[in-house]
Amino acid sequence: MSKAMLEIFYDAAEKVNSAAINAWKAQGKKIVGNTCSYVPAEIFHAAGILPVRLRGIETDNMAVGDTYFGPYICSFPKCILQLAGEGRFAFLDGAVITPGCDAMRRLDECWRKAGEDIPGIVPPFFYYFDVPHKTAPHGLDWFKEEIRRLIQAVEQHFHLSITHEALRASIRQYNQGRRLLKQLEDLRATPEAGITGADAFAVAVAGTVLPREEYNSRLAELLQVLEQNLPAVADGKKRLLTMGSISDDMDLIRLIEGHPKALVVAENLCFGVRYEGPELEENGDPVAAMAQGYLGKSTCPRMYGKYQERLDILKQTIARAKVEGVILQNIRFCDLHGSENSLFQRDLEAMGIPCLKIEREYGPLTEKGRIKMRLDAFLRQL
Amino acid sequence: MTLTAGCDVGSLTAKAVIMRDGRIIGAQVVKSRAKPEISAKEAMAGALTAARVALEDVAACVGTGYGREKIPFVKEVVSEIACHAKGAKWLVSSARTVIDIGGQDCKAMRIDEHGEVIKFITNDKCASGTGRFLDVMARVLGISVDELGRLSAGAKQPVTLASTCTVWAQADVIKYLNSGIAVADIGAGINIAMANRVAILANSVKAEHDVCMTGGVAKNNGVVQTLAQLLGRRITVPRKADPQLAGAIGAAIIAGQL
Amino acid sequence: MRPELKEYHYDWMLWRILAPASRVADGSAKELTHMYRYAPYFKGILQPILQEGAVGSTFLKMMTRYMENLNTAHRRGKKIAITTFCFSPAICYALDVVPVTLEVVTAVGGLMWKRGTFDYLDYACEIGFTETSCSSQRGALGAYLAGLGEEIDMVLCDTPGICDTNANAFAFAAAYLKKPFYHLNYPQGLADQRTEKYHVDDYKAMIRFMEEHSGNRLDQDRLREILREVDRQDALLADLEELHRLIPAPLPPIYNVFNYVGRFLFSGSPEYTRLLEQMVKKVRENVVARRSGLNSGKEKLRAFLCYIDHYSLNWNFWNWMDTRGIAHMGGILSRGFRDNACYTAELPGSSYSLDMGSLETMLDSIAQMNARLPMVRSIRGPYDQPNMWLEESLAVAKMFQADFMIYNGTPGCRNTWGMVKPFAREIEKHGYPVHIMYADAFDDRVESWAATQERLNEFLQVRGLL
Amino acid sequence: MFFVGCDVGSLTAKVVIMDEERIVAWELQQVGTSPGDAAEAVLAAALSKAGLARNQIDCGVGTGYGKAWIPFVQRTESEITCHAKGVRWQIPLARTVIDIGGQDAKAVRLDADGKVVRYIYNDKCASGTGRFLEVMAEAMEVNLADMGTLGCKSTCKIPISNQCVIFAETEVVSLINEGREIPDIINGLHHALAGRVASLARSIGVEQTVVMSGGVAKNQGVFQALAERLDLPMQAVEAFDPQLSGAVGAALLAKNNYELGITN
Ligand SMILES: Nc1ncnc2c1ncn2[C@@H]1O[C@H](COP(=O)(O)OP(=O)(O)O)[C@@H](O)[C@H]1O
Ligand SMILES: Nc1ncnc2c1ncn2[C@@H]1O[C@H](COP(=O)(O)OP(=O)(O)O)[C@@H](O)[C@H]1O
Ligand code: SF4
Ligand code: SF4
Ligand code: SF4
Repeated sequence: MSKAMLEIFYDAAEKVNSAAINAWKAQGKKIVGNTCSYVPAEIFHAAGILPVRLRGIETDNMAVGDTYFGPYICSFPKCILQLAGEGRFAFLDGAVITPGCDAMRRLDECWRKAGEDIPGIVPPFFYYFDVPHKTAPHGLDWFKEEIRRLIQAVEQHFHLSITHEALRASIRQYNQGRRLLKQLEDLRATPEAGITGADAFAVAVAGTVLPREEYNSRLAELLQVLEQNLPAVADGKKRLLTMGSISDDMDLIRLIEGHPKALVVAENLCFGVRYEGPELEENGDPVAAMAQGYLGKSTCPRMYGKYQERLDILKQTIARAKVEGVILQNIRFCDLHGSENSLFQRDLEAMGIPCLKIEREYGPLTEKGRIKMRLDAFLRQL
Repeated sequence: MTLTAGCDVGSLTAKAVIMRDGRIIGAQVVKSRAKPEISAKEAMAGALTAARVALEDVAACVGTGYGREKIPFVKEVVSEIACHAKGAKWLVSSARTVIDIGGQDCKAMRIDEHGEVIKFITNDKCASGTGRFLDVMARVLGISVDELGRLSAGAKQPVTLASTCTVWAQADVIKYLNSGIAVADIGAGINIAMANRVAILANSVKAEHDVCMTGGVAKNNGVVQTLAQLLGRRITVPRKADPQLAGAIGAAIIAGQL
Repeated sequence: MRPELKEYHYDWMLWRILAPASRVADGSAKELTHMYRYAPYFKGILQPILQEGAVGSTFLKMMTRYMENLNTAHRRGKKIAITTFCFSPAICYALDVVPVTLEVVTAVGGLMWKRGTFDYLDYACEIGFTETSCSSQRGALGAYLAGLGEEIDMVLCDTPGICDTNANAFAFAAAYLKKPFYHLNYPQGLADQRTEKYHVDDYKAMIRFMEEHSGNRLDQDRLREILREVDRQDALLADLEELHRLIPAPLPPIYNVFNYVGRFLFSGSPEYTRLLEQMVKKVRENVVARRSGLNSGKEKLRAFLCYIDHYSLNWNFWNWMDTRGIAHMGGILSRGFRDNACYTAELPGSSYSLDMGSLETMLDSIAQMNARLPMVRSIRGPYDQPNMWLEESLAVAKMFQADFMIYNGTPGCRNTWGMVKPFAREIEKHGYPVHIMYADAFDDRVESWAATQERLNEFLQVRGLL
Repeated sequence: MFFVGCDVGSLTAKVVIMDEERIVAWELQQVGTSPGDAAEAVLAAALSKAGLARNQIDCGVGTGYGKAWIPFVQRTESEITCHAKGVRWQIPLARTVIDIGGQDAKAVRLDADGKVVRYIYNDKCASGTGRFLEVMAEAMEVNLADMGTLGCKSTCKIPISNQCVIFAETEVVSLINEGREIPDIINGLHHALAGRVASLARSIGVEQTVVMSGGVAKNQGVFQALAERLDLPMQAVEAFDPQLSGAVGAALLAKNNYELGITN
């Protein structure tokens, strides 16, 4: 596998204005951002719009973010607002905000308010997409209706029509990507692991930004090369899994893998495998398929009362990838992941799988020394 | 007759220890400087002088602490969590829970009979559970950290402090001081606030059996006593050597196993 | 947690203090002195309660009854559910389940002991519940997580979609204690048909869940009886609110506490109706005498609490208001949006009515009632949408002729801290000075009362209010 | 006729003696453990500079953290009011005052008449205050007064994101260890501080003219970084040391009080 093959993934994963985004805009096409893995990308794909997951990378201060958000709020939405306020999301034709969590939900009004003070930073299509916290039949119905409304709103705003046919085609495209990523995950589960955690994570994060067709073909190429000759990356290293709050941060994985004995072989992050989720039903009503597929995945603690399901998924991943230690990270003020991490720690350690809990800020990785100190001790423990 | 050394460059102090056959023959604590290599050299020079040996005689030296990557003369670097565990084990052989409070962090760990870490936790929220907190407060009170530790004993009605931010707690202390509240009561309040923060950590690893405390703050009797009350366990403060040296001692022991 | 505390049950300790306190309410001065010696710190709050005479005594008896109920529930074969405030406990009474409203029980603990609920707050963190979570649940929850309370049989909450950190506390408790969990979920809508249907569906599913885990069936007649009581209470509350608009405000500040506790622990129970009747009577006397409800006797300013209306660490905050001649005009959290409430006239479409015609209409009404409890509505969505935080705070403040507003909350409150800055900016534009307190209403280790008070004084001074 | 304003802060005690029109003497000293003594000391020094006796002072106002312990004033006022007053005296058009002192940072908005319309303090933690710079100066072993000039030498700003002062110190130490240039680190610190204070000011709305006061106003690096973050020109108090703004305001209020009949 050559470095060049990974370049496009890294570019998309580590830059706000990535080459892919610039190229797309250069063709005069539209881009809509979203803030959470519960927003069906297929809707935009079917409309010929590039859906990108919004990021908060490359911030160096929080002068805008802290103006609207209060002090006790997760730094992720603050970073997004900061970038918006600096005009760094000028490429967006639209943004979809969800009530992923309270902090994210407040991004809706904070962004609008910032827009009153700093003209031009609110994308023309600014949409609040409701996601219920329930998978019960009434929750599913609600979500279906929300999807229908979103489709309508996109059609109206962008003057186009999104047919069920097109949606089904998009579902197929996205499913293909999901299968490919699954394949990558399977490779990482082999004794050789084949790819470093940082590289694999770059591939996963890039999936939230790159045009799907391109992504699928690049990923297929990568997989082909890997499968022909699987590098023995694992090489006696400890196999780790990372999970928890929002993280699209390559630096964190690099820091972990900077330790000579550490390799990240799996993750359960909402910029990674959780974003992709399970494959959707390709036939039948595409709206129902999206509702079922997106809401049905209960891998995020915002779906209350489903801890046991999440634990089961985690256990399966751990067994499959032969994970020896789990790194549970959360962003400060993220109570959802922060406290669920403690439950995971309790239950995983009871099964003999050591866990390391880290609390940090989103944004440029700091406290490297502190994290390294704990990582060193953790790896000694394994 | 091999000589080993450990060097622990912390945020506030740098410590070096020379050991021969499991005994300390020289040790030194110096204040940390802006450049860790200088602190390390100073501490090591002091320890070598005390031990009356030369650096060339030392078979292996292990470095630890925040500045560990910058120590020029070490063979290997090891995380301070592991070093403190080993050091604590050497200092108090029955210890199974170690609480180490240094200048800028606080760790609680459970260790096995070989001094290996089974479970640990460190504070990552704010400096208010660390030695820095005490330093800042002692400065406001115009006393030394030594005295601060002794104040608890004479307190009648300890004050309650806002304990989430060191700097704000400082404002509270100034206010109490100015309104004429006895220094002992304020000092005790400071030690209690500190112990409260630490107790949360210690309880999260489920403090067990013999609890031993290391790091500079172990010398603060007020904190140790309050913490013991909060945990409902006796806390042993090492007497074999200065508890502040635990990290360096652990490093020297690990150096012997290389 | 300090080991000696592990010897006592949280709710048992509350009971043991409340029981004698409620007895001395009718006792001699000597007994009272004795009681104060027995619970020195409690004195701070007991005194002002007892000062309210019959109302105070009824309140203490009501609380004692509640604690007795809770402490003996299992012996009497009843199930216990932990619930959240802004959830009407009437349904629990209808199903003969004993509700433990965490926030209220935290507040009571905070008022009673010198160290408040600190040990329990910290215990929750020790077992890995995030320290940044809302302290109003974390306090009492710590006790239940530590097994220092009656065993919980089920967990009910109605905050998903409203407040994550709150919902998360209940989800965590259920997973940690391995207890059945049900949550009412609130999507983005407020009162349109689609939303109302969702609420009712969800509410009915909750009733099925409660039936399953309590072994009781919902009895239509019992429900009607309880709703009739709720109806009486609503009418009394509407009276109180109407009277409160007078200048000087005739309600003693402490009535706010009685109401808060009453609504979230006793909604639908006859004791609460009695308490409200006595409160109305007393207030009418004040009106006739043109008396201010303040102890200081003279009303200088009227404050509206745009969020949590109580600072439940001892009596300091109320005292501070009282001695400065500030009338407590209640908070957004003390509103119920029943159709007879005076402020609903200003807010078209905000109210609901109770219809006790059939089981179906009763369930409809009660689901609507629940969906209109203030945290569930006002603070749920964007503050600048119709019938939400901004509009309702302004309407209520205007109705009660408030001079300024105070935001009082907990650092755990993602929900409001996420928007309080733009909110305050907007409110200021309407001419109300707003003070944002950085303190924690349940934990003064976050900001000491001395510091909080200094900031409050400064606010009054600098903004030229006093 | 002479008036005295005394501002006993967390770090320094300041006194200003004015006659009807101008400042006749001032003094600034560190506060030890007793704010009362510090106040006495600065007053004594200022009196002797002005050649005045204590009984020649007609009226005094105190402010700052230690205001309750200043023995020689008739009244105390909030720092917010005093800083605003002091700044407006020199810059009558000032509508926003940003004061960064040792323990807190505040932004104050004034109406055209100089009345306080809104104000806000730094929240949560001390990371947006002068104390932050002091701690860092100590860690880097540079002089506090030199930080401004040092930081301005740098063209690259290293992001320093830690909220907690003490932890930010760790971050700085590790940056030094990585071999980063001191001026670049300082520049990063200035921007970090400025970013935090800018968001405070913006959340209550910033109106021109913006003026900075308090001890940190003497730090050129922070001043520039703040102007950059606010994206607005800012003005500096020049007629007197900006650290004295609070005391100047207090002295002016003392004069007002005197005119209203509140005297010794
Ligand atoms: N004699 C003493 N009495 C009480 N406390 C002390 C004493 N000496 C040091 N300390 C405390 O120990 C802390 C430094 O601990 P140390 O373990 O040297 O930290 P680090 O390893 O991070 O440099 C100081 O902050 C101080 O509070
Ligand atoms: N000469 C100087 N150059 C730059 N900054 C300074 C200088 N002197 C003081 N400061 C800054 O000013 C702060 C103190 O400001 P001050 O207004 O006196 O605070 P306070 O009123 O709280 O005592 C210090 O923390 C320091 O950061
Ligand atoms: S963590 Fe959950 S709520 Fe947050 S963005 Fe990811 S999927 Fe959405
Ligand atoms: S990390 Fe947690 S708090 Fe932050 S945006 Fe994601 S879910 Fe919300
Ligand atoms: S105070 Fe805030 S955080 Fe706490 S329960 Fe209420 S809305 Fe939630």
